Amino acid sequence: MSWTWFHKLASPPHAYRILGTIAPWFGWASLALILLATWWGLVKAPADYQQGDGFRILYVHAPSAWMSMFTYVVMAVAAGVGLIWRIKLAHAAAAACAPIGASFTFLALATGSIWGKPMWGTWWVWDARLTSELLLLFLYLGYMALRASFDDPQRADRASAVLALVGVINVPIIHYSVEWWSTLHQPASVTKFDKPSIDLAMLIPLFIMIVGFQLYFGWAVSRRLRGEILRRERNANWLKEAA
Amino acid sequence: MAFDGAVFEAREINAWRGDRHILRDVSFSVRPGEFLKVTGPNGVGKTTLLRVICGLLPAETGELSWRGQSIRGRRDEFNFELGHLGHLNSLKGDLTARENLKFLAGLRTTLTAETIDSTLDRVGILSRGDLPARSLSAGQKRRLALARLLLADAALWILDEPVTNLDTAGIRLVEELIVDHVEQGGLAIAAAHQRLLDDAPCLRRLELEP
Amino acid sequence: MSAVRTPTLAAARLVFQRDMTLAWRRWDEVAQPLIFYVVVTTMFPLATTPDLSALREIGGGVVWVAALLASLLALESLFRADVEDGTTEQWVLSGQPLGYLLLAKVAAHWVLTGLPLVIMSPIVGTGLGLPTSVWGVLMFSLLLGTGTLSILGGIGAALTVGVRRGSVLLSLLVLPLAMPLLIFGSRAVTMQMDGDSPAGPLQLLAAIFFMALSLGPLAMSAAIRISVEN
Amino acid sequence: MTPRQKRMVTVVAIVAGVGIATAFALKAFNQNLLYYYSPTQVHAGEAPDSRSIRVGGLVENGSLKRQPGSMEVTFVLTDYQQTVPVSYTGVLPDLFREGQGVIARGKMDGNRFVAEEVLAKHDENYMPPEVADSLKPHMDAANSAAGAPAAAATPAPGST
Repeated sequence: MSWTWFHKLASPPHAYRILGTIAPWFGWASLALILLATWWGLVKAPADYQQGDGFRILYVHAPSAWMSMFTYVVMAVAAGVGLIWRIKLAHAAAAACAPIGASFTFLALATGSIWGKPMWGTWWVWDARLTSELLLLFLYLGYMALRASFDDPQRADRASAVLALVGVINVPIIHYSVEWWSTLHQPASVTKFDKPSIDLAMLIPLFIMIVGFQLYFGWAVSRRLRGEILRRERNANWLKEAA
Repeated sequence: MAFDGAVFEAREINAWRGDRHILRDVSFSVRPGEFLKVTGPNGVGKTTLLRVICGLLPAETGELSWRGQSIRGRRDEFNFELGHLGHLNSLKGDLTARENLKFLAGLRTTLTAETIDSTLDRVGILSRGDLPARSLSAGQKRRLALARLLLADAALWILDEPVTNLDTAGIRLVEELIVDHVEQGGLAIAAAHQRLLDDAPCLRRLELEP
Repeated sequence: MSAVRTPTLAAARLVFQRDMTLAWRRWDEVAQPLIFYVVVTTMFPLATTPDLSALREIGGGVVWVAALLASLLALESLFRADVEDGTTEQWVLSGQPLGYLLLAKVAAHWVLTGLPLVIMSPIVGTGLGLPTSVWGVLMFSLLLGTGTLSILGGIGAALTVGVRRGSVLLSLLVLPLAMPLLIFGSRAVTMQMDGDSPAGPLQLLAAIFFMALSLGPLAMSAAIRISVEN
Repeated sequence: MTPRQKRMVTVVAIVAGVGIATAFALKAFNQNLLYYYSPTQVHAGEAPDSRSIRVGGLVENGSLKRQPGSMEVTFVLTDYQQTVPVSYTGVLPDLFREGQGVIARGKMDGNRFVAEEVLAKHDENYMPPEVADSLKPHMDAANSAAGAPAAAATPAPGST
């Protein structure tokens, strides 16, 4: 198989141009879907039989929690690609992912905590998901701190890539261990039947919201990546020509 | 000839340090019996070039070959034939001169007490063998580092400013060691500001320009 | 002169021996984490309650937290001196697979810091009201846990060795990764105390240990290669 | 050893290490990692009665009784196979409901379980009240049905 297309795609001017073209599409589509899902979730979807309207925070909490994991995986894959094939664009993409992932994680934590108030009666519980989300936030912060502490961008790229890869092996271990630990403190949910655990009328807006978040991620990464390319290539000829 | 067919070649090396494009299309080759002296003003990339050869810094593009084969994917084999003396002496102050050699040069070749002693004698610090490296003078430390280089038994020497901290006797010693090495069919590449073997028949120059 | 190439295992043994020799000459530095460990565990009864039966509930966790922090304290300097004086540079250039040498270095570090913590743990545990019946599990869990921590910490130390404020950064990188050890380790102790079989968490600790042992050296050597680049 | 062989040895060692790790992990999953006993286990005498244990199950419909004038409540925990009567003095958590899963920590006192602490949790289900109502008869039927699938009461490892 020829890798030429791949390297062409990964060349900074080319990538910069493509990202500039697709970013607005991602942006508008995500805005539309998130607005639709917000209206659907907050107004149209019925209240929950136990939690009433409080459950509606699910529409922000669940997608952001999901995206926080997804972003970490994307980041680690990009870092791995950058490390193995020495592609700078991949490193730049990993760097672009980290703050976005950290924001998703923070959002998931904040909404989880707000949700905890009506649900458990306290702002914070050492619930499995919340705890492993907190540790994920620490991993993101560590990644960004490590990256920031190198002066040389190339060393920063590779050192943080090693950390991202170590982290991606650890994330499942951390996640599992926390879940397991949490069942020792929190009651395990003793499920009754294998019935759909969420009603369809509630599921549709959630699904739309997740797609909207994904598109938002695409938009945010494109924008940040363009910034990264500009920063890294500030002395390159193609930029001077373009300007 | 100890190092038959050992040719080192660098083709179109390009390396960056941060934003600065330091090495631009640097190409050269070294054959057995040759000493390549890399010269040029400060900051021109002499150390960068030597570190790229050692694989301590990545080159952006370019190809290094050893014995006619690219060293890509064969770093460890190449490294074993490569002796490096950098700015740092790589010594532990808490260990004696002998221990320093045992624990560092010993990683490459199996040493005996005799080889260690004869090498210490060669670099003129045999009497300091059991002193902690901390208590050696700067010049003696450099000599100890040279002893490590000798014990590595490498075909290709990479020397970064080898005569720093050395007195005239020390400089003469380095010159002797290099001549001995290349006369046995070895190769040497050194970056140096000072005069170093400037009239020797084995000398070739590589002038780096900013 | 035609020299015999040192076998990799012999080279790794030399690295181990060297660190032992160095530690022997600097034993005061080696003792510091151990003293820290004892002091930290002393703080818990003072801060909470001197009642041994109450302390027993959290004893396993306290011993584990203290061991974790003490190991972390010792990790910060793991590679610093060797990178600064150029020794790691020579390791990279030694022609030996770097991972083995680094693993030997970490093994020496563990013998010097992890093992003393394990040996001290029954004494420290007794002060926290842990019954003698849990000594075995406590020590065994710490044996696996400190071993894993040395490797994980080795990766972190290798990544942060050349950077500003490396020690704080090191904690930020390593502590989240070490959480599973803390959870399983203290859980094993509690289960033993409750009369349950601690086999489950101990096996998970062993699983993590072998995972770290086999993949850790890869990450460590990648990190060290980055650190010697400057 | 040639460098090639050396690399092979390293690769084999890494694969073996990961293999051992996996074996230990699998072994651990087969262990009883759960920390509570089901009513069936309690009946089979697997739970020690000398010390504090945890019992997990569903609160049987219609079993919750409050003692007038005191904080004491009694209810029955079930896993559709066996039941354990539980008594508890104190405030029940908000989400404590009949038909919900709870964990009680305490000691066996003869046939009765005396709880010191009761933990409840919302389940993973989200549905409008009407749907919940329509499901009720179905659940009651299942509650009383003999030989309900044992898997139905299998606890899912901690999920929100």
